[in-house]
Amino acid sequence: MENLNSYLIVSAILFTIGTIGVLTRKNVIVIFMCIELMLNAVNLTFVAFSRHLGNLDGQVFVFFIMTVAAAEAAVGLALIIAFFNNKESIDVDDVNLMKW
Amino acid sequence: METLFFLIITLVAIVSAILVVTCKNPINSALSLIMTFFCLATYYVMLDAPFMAAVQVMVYAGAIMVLMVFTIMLLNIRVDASKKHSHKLIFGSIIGFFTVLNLVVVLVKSRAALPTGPYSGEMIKKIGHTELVGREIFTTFLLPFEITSILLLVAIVGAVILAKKKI
Amino acid sequence: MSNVLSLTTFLPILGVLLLLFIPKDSKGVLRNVTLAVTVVTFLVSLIMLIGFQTNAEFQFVENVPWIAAGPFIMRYNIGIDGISLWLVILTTFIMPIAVLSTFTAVEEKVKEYMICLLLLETGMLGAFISLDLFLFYIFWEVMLIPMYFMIGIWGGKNKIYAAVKFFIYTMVGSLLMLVALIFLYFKGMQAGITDFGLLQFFNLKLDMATQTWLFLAFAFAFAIKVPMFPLHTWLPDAHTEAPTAGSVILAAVLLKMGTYGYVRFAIPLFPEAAHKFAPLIATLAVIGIIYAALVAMVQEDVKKLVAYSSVAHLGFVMLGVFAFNVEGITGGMLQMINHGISTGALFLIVGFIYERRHTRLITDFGGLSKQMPIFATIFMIVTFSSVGLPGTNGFVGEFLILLGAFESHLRWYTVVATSGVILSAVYMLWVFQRVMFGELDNPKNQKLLDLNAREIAIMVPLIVMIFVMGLYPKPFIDKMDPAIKKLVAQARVASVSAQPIPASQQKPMPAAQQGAQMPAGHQGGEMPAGHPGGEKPAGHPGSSPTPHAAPTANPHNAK
Amino acid sequence: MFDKVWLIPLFPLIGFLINGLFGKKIKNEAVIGGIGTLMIFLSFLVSCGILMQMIGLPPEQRVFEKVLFPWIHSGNFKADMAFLIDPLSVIMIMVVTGVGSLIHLYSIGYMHGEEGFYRFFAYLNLFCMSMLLLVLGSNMLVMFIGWEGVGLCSYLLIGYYFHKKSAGDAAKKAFVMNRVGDFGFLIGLFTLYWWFGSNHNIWTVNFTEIKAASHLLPYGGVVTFATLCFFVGATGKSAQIPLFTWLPDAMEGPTPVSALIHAATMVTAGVYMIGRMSFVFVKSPETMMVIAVVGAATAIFAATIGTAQNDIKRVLAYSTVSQLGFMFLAMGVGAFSAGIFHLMTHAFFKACLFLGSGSVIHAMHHALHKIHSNDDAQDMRNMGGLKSAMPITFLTFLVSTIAISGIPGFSGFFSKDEILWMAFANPYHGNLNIVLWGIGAIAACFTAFYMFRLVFMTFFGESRINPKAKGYLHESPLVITIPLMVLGALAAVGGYLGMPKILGMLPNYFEHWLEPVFELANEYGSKYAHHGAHPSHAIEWGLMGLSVVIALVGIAIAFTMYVKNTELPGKFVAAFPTLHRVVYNKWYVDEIYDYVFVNPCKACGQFLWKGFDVLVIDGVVNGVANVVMGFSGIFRYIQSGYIYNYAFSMALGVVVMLGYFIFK
Repeated sequence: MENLNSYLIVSAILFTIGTIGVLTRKNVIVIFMCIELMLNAVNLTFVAFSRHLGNLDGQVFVFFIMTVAAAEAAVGLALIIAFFNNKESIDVDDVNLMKW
Repeated sequence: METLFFLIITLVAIVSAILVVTCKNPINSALSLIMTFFCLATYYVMLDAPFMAAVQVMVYAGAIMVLMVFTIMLLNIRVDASKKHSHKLIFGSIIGFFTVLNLVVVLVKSRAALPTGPYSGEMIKKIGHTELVGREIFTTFLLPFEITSILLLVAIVGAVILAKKKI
Repeated sequence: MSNVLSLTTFLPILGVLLLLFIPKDSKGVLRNVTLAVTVVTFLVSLIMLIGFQTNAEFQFVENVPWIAAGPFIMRYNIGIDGISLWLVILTTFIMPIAVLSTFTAVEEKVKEYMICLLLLETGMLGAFISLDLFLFYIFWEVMLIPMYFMIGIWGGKNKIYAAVKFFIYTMVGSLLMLVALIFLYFKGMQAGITDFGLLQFFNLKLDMATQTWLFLAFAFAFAIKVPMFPLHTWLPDAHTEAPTAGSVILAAVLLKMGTYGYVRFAIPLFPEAAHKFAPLIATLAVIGIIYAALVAMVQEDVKKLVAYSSVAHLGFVMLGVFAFNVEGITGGMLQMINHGISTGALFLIVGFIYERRHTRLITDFGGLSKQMPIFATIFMIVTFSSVGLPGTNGFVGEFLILLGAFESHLRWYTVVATSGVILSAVYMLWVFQRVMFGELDNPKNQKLLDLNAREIAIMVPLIVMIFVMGLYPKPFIDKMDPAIKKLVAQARVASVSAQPIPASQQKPMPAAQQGAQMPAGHQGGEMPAGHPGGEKPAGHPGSSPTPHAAPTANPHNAK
Repeated sequence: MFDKVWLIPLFPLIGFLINGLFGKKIKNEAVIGGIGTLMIFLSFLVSCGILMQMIGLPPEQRVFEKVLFPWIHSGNFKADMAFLIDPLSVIMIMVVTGVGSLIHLYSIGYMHGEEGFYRFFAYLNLFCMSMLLLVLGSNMLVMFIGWEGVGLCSYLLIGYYFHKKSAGDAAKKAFVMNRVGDFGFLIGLFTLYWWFGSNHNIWTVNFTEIKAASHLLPYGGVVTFATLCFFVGATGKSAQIPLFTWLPDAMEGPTPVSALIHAATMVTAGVYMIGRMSFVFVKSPETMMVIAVVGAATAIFAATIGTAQNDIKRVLAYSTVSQLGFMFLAMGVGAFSAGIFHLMTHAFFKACLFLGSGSVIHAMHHALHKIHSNDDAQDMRNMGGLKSAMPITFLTFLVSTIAISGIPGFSGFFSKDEILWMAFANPYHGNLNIVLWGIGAIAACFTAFYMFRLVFMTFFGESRINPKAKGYLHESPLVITIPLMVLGALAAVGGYLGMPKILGMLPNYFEHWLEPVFELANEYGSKYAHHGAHPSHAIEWGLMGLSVVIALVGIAIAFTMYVKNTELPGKFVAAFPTLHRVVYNKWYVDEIYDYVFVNPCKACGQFLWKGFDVLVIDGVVNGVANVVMGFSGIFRYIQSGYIYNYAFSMALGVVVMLGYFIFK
């Protein structure tokens, strides 16, 4: 087992990449995937800490996060499909109903 | 040996994560993301959490990503070739830089607390990870666990409603 | 029986639940159910009227823990005394009438409309019966929302503007009140008060500066609701745009919240400050009377005219209340009820012709007496009630107000205010003349139908009340009298304790709180009722406070 | 019998309710009119019973108070629904119910065929009830119900022909002017109540109690203020300067209304009120003087206008105003019983005159209607020579005219002469007395002049009516002429009740009757009266002769101008065109009021609404809203609508906040 910090660094890097992805990409699905990436980075932190502290609460949390991610994926993708049905596009720049 | 393995996995994870962000074709992104998920599953195994690894593969790589790929193919989206937003890259870089900076500083400055919980590696190996997690979930976290079922139900209903032709 | 007050208050909510199960297309059922609910509420409230003991204590008290959030402890603490009793009855009395008046007026979104009406009723009743400041605040806000929707959805041409104006005006005031309320609570905590119970705060001795600020905040909130000059401009807009039932309720009950707020909260909580600001408020009230009358005179829209007349009438109420004597406050209370009846009736009348002609411009009418004799008769009675003709309800209230104010320190204000009596005759009769008298020359008016049975049924209870209250107001006055005497005593504490008083009388008196929870009808006799001169606050400048004052203020101290 | 006093107002109330609620269904005019008349006649009978009983009692027991039910009790204030019977109120109820019954009877004929017949009788009954409340009320509040109630009925009845704009205007004007008076009444009431309460702890509005405590009142000062306020109330109700202009306009109502309300009863309420509170009024010499002066001024002022009017009812209206001025003059010089006496005789002859004019108008209207002429049935220029066509009307009218002109032997002579004599001989006003007397005498001359002008123009001379209509003129039916005859008889002989002492043929019953009522007032008055040399009997005889001569002069002038030498009026007008125009237009008082009060009020209202309400207050309110909107207009650019912008700012915020905690 590696020490805690290694995992945390990996998690940080993944999280950052995910953030950058969310901020730079325009394709909603890719953004969505980047969000999943960020979630996973956090999951990794949870599991690492859990292991380090000898406390399973963190892993239970990961379990819940996965549930939420699944729900999110279902609803999010449904939204994307609905949006695509309306606009023939999944570019976030076309999500501009709120634009003044 | 384990360190080397860890480094290889890390390398793969980071590269594929970068590919997720950079690939023009969302299918490629998705495949790279699956790769990353597998790497994470490996980490979980290394962290003595085989059950989490299994769930990671099944839920993420298996269910969510399949759904995503399915969506991408269903929508048949053209390759993202429209105008570039250079300022977006700058924004992203700034945020990314600060995020990394923050995290690094935290890692450097902080010192991890000593283990406090009862679940040592030996105990996990002796009793079994799945059982331990199961106990936690079905005793301490029973109510939240039940509530997740409602969450999933709502998500299902929501997805069905949203996916109907007319909203 | 012990929960009759809660029952009255929340029956309309039960009605809402019932309405939810009725499909929205069955409009008739919706209307009848709503009517039934309001009628039942009225009947239940009559139980209260019968069971009410004529004394100064709060009755039908219910006091249970409700929210305990950190240092804030709110209780579900309700009860009525002679002052709120009549307002509760007025509310339950007006509601069936308002509902009945919407039977043909509202055709769209009937279900939502009825739900709004019922929610509004609960909000209003709750505000009248709350003895917990926080609870009061909640109800105060609750009634705002349905009214906002009623104006904003079922209103006239300019409804959004009117609704938003109404909402923001009121909101500005109530936020100030909320701040003051929280501040008051912390002040109370320092003095050992543990919750928002109103009766406890009555015994709180605040220094003058605190009182001043708190009074101003409360007074401002209530002044907007009354509405007093110059904070009245939301009223004409709201009235003009609101649907008939909305106007009726707005005039009959909602405006009373402001004056009731003064009587129940602002004055007894901050008596010294109230005395200090009495000249200011009286000035505004008198300006309001004259100003609103003059403006009403030149209105072209009947509804706007009635709205301005409301401002004038409520100016009278404020004048009476700030006379700080029994006559003035009794007059003010009566006038509140009277105004509810007369102005409510006026709005109904305007609603009737609006429903027929879809216009409210005075110039579009003329000579309607010929075509609509029953309508003319009813209109005339209501007009004269509004003008304050002796024998109708308007006179009793107005007279007592002016009498009370005249014998208080507001003498010269009264003289000016009395001239409002002339002006009210001018504008009411003028509009009556222009609408009802003259040649029936507009061809559109020549086919107007007189009131139908439903409309007559709406008006008859109001007409009956106009005469009952005008000719035999004794039961009304008797029931509210002890409570008003107590209020006068509380307000009188002000002028006494403004001067140094012996420390023995200054100790906090938790007895009032206990008193509230005692069985009704137990305490009334202890009020040293009606010793002449005792209730006059500073009747004339030279008089030193009478020795009666302190025992009058704290009946429980004797024990 | 005294116990039954509540029946007196109750009967008309019943009549009102029956006719008001079911009149439309009854339809039968005889039934409706019968009910209305019967009810007031029943009241009259009860009143007679009370009068009889009271005559049988010694003077000091002639006061009785009947409490019906408690009305407004609040704090110290107590007002019961209660009635007071004393010699004064008995006279008033006799007049009201007596004259009222006759006029009700008359109305059955006069209003025949009118659309709102039932409405008319309902209002008339309501009026009687209100008037009876007014005179019977034992406290100021009950009096005030009646006080405003009669105003209401006056409003309703003036506006009876509501489709006519002028009628509506007149009704409104009457009510509003009365309200101005009510304003004064209320303030006076408050002042008295407050003064007694705060100074002597007597919180009362009850007449008996105030009377008992009236010795506490100071002379002048607060009493002057209070009484002046009450007097304002009286001017409103009794059409005195400055609030008299509504009364002539009130002639828009049907003629019986003019007779009952605007001649016999309601307008005398102010006089009655002063009589009722004489013990307060007399405590203020200043107020007494004001009353006397206003009364005299009104008497002469209205009389001048009366000389130039052509509308038969308007002449009578101004005559009423003028006669009311005489009554106030009497009150102001402390001749209370004379004032009340004139009130009574005036009720007789003026009611008769109005009813007579109504009979004339009825006939004229009928005749003109037959030939479809649009000529004004009330304009005296269209009349003339009616005496042959309408002999009964003419005779009664003539008797009443003689009475009002002050010819000895008829009722008006006794009462008016008493007033003039008291104006001259009263101990209160010093040198002003002679002026008051002089004005009164001139007004009496004018009275005789315009009344006979009226008679001559209407009944004498050549007929000026459209010749075709002449054949249709005929005497009114019995139901109209019987009241005329009764009232004419009363106008002739009513004066013998109060014959001046100096004539000595009969004792002055009237003054003796009212003595207990005004005893106290006279006592208070004597405190500051000038006890100079009492004018001798010779002077009294002389003045009496003079007033007769003056009346005769007035008649003679009228005879010259309108019978003998009919072109004289035209010459007169040509000689003094401005004077005539001013007098004909009633001294432009209405126009002045419009200009000074009505228009500024409206303009003020317009300004306050459009200028202040909309511009200033709403301007501020909307201005605040606009400022907020303006700022949000700037800040909304932050909301670009691009998702990545939001995401970026959110992420940046998170990072910066985290950074703050990390680097801290």
